Amino acid sequence: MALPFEKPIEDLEAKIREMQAYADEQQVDLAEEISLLEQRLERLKRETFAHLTRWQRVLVARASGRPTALDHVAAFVDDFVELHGDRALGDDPALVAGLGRVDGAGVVVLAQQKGRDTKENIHRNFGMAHPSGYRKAMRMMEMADKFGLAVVALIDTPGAYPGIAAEEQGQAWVIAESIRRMSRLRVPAVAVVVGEGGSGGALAIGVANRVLILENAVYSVISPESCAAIRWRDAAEAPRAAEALKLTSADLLEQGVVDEVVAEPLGGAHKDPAAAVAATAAAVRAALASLRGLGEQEIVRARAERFRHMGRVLVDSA
Amino acid sequence: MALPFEKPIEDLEAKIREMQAYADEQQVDLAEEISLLEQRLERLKRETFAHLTRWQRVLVARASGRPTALDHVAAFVDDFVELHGDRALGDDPALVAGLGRVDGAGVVVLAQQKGRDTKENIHRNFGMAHPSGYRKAMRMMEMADKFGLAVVALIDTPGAYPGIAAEEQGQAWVIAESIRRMSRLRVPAVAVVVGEGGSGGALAIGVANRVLILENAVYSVISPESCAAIRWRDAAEAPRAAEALKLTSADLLEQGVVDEVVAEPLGGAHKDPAAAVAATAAAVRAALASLRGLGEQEIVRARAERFRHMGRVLVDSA
Amino acid sequence: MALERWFRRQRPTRGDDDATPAGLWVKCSACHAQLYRKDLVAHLYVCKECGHHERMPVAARIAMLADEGSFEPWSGAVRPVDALGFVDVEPYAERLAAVQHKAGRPDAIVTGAARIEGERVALAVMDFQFLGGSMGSVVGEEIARAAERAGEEERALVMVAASGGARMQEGALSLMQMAKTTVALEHLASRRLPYVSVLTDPTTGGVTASFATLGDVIFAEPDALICFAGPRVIQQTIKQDLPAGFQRAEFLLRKGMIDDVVPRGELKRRLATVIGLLRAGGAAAPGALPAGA
Amino acid sequence: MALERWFRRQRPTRGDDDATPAGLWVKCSACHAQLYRKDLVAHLYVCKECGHHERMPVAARIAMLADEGSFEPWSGAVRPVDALGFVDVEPYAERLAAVQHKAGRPDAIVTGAARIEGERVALAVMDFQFLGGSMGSVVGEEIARAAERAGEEERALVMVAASGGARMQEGALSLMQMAKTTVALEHLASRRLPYVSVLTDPTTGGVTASFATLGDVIFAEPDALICFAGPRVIQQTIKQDLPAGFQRAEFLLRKGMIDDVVPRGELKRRLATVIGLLRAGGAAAPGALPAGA
Ligand SMILES: [Zn+2]
Ligand SMILES: [Zn+2]
Repeated sequence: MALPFEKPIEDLEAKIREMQAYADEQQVDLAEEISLLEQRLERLKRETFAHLTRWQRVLVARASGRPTALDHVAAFVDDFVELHGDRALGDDPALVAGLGRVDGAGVVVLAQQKGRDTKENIHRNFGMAHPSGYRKAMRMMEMADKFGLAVVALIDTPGAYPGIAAEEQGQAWVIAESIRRMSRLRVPAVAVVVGEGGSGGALAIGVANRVLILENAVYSVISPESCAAIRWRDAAEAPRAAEALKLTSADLLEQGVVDEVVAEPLGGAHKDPAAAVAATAAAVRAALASLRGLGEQEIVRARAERFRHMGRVLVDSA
Repeated sequence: MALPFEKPIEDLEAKIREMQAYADEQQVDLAEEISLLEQRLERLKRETFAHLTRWQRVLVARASGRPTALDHVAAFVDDFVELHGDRALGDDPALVAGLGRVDGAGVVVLAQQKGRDTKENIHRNFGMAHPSGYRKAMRMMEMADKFGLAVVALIDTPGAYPGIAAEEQGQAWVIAESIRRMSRLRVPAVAVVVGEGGSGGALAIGVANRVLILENAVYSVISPESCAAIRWRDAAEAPRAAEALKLTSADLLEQGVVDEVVAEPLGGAHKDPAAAVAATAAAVRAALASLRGLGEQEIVRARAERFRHMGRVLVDSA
Repeated sequence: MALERWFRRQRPTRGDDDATPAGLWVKCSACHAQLYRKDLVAHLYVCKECGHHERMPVAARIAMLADEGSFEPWSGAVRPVDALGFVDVEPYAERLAAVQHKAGRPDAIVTGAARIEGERVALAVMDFQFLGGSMGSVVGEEIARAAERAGEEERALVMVAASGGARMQEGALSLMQMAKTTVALEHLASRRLPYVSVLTDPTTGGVTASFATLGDVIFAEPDALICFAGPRVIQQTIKQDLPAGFQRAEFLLRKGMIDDVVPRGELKRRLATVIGLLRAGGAAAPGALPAGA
Repeated sequence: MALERWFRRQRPTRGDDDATPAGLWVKCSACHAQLYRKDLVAHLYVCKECGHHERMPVAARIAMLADEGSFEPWSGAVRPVDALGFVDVEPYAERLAAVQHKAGRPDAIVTGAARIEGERVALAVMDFQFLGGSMGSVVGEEIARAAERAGEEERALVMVAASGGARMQEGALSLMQMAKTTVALEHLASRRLPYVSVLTDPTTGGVTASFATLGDVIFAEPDALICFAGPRVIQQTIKQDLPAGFQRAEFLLRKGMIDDVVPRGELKRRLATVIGLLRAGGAAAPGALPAGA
């Protein structure tokens, strides 16, 4: 269950528990020793997480026990009502959509949902949406636009599903349309990458006025494994690919791809889900509040500007 | 091939041809006799078609050899380019869509197409569209709206197809959406019922500023056969149902459902397709011309008003 | 006022008490359990044994959805006309008169103002027992008027649909009600007022293919038959058996056509919640929506 | 001007003459017929034996579409940066330099003003031979600039797409080009200027999932591979054989995804016709489109 680099931390945690149990059992006072160990644990965690390699961040972003999109939704959305269906192809459980309330104001919620266990993962197709998922998202964007509801999108997907039906139903087309539809929203949109931001399948609901990312989440044009398979012709080179892709929250902030990094509890969101979802909730609330009061045209213009200037190029003077 | 009530006409036509052949062969002058017979033929046709029962009109509307929607299109649309696909489910040959030019101005053409023979009829599903046909129509309406292209819709369908896939893909939903989409067009729309206007499947592309109908076309909420099966519990009562439904061009003009009846050549459009399509072409051109110069809001408002006042009710005074 | 008269006449002539078969006991149409009639009524016409949702009279539907004492009828002043002189085995005019007398209302719909858990709405309920809830000029007109008045009074619109489709006795004029109701709904859309549609058993034909499926949110009752073409028509066309559950609410949920299947007992709450949420927007400066938006 | 220099440099370094294997004869990649190279070039790189459409160099594509002498290059002044310091088996910077030298242009796209049978257009042609036509910041930027300039100059935009997808060596910045190109296309939409996309073999990944499929009209060349996920990826995922013709232009036409499959010899005519038709509107008083329309 533990990630490889978490072993020393877990060992130390086990040792503290053991010592505590011994103290309780034998009625001896080990408070000082335990306190010292806890300080050491704190230091160890801090150092470990300060120096995670990019590949290790990928593993944290995918860690089991990490809060899912709907876990975050539960923390900051009141009166959440899931709405189903794309009115064309079906209803996609990998992309959950609904209405809710944040700080009293109605919002449209879009959430790419992985499973919390194998059964849910299969139901959710591991968070990989089909075209009907993106069509549902677009339908909800229409609704948001019509009723002046802000859009909150939670991104957590390895990518749009690569399958026969998905291609037949125009996976590329719906992603392109969803990007366009979202870019036209006359209401504020906030996107949060809470786990994996996988390529076009993530960006389809990521064309927001503010794009946040959790500290240990990643956002990439391609998975490290696929990148390694193509560039090194060996998927096992994924750690090197992760380094090359510069896909961590800090990298993306530096690149201007995200606007803000939401700090996770020490040890990662999966170690303290409650604290993690609380931090996300506060950040989303603040982001929504910062966009309140803008006019429709300003909202559209600012979002377009944000994405228009993405990328780095050199321009020859004429 | 001939419709039952056409028998006397066809007999007389045969007699004239025979007499002409005899005259030619024998080098005798039968011009006077032939002229008399031709006058009689003209009278017979006129009387027959003046007194067609409603059921007989239904038979004319469905007659083989009657110009199809695309035959009409060929007569009044220049540079026609068919565009395919609904970007979601497929491409429906029962509803042909494309761009073209009428009197120099770009138009979007929507045409419910029956087959000219069995093979084409099967390909066209007898003019019965699936949801993808209506989705394609809506896509073209978007295009018309965006580029300021008038919409010309040619209606000729027994109805939207009643099948498993059609229901699964939301036949009712797409008809409703198509009605709404068309009602929102900011460009002029002209619809022409050229053969059968079958229920919601026809109305889906019939929410136009001007609705024309060919003299022997019909437009009905239900087919006479189905109506008879329900109300008389006997489909063979279709002629009585046709009477009751008041579905001819004259009836519909009286009811305010259509704005104008396009006269057909004597004997019906199937007897002189060239004249029929020419008459339609002239009527469509005139209808488009009458709508030119109206502003977007006026176009939307006038179309909405047109349909808002459909129906007959008594209102109690308060 | 005439419209109130029409509505009031409804109770004595046919209220809950006449809507189910006479007698103390009734049989569930799904599991055939014997149910004490008063229990069935008290349970919103849902079978306690199997959960089957029986069709429900209009008055009971209004009572179940509207906050107590909040319903004020709008419909009733508009009466049908036999515009075509339609005659089949019986003249339409005579049939109408008989049904009107039995139902105590002029046609197959009741509309009015109401509150649903405090939310101000216009409520429209179709009456399947009135000529199969078929849509003629009056149904179309009452829906159009309700949508327009809801717009003026800044109310959301809640539609409880139940219909066999268009009313063929009114010919093409009944067909045109599909467009009429649709254009009237623009009075809500242009003011950003929510329209929630509830599809009940059965909702078919021209009603499904117009206003009933144009809701911003569409709910359906469990196991409700919802379709464009009826199952019998399809079977005759394709000469095949239909898949299990075909055209039922749960099937349509899987096919992406409705927002949810909502059991009757939860319907009022759910309606109030989504209407409340859709009215809690104002995220961006509203401004009138342009035509076509 | 730098951009013209870039464009002019292209011909001597790699024009039609270097785009096909050296020698007088080439083999059709579909039917393996031996073709006289000059014939193949003269026939727009379409095999005379089987009709197979070979991939085509950028200069030949421009020559085939633009009216003689009408093409004026816009692109060329924007050059790529190795923003990530990306290194795999070879540093991205070095790979770029080599490809730029070979191609005689800074990146995988050429844009410019042109006329197509008289229609004033902006023409953008992607170069699959330049790092697989992958979209990094430069491709995104040139497309955005072309869309903006087309808007200002009231030109339609014609895009000839050919791409392996996003350029992974530019990381998330390459992904963002999908959104950048999309928002730039609004400069056309808001002015009601047509955007016609031509999908050629192959068009895949992030390019298919952004500007390439957002055309008002979408044409594809015969048998072109057009997809989001490549066939190999899908096969690895689902562990099944793929249906015949899967993800090819004709397949997508049946699936409703493109407007038509247009043989290369008819492409110029067809483009001119649809652009002419889309610009012949003015049916209603235009007025600026509102945001979101
Ligand atoms: Zn029961
Ligand atoms: Zn060949």
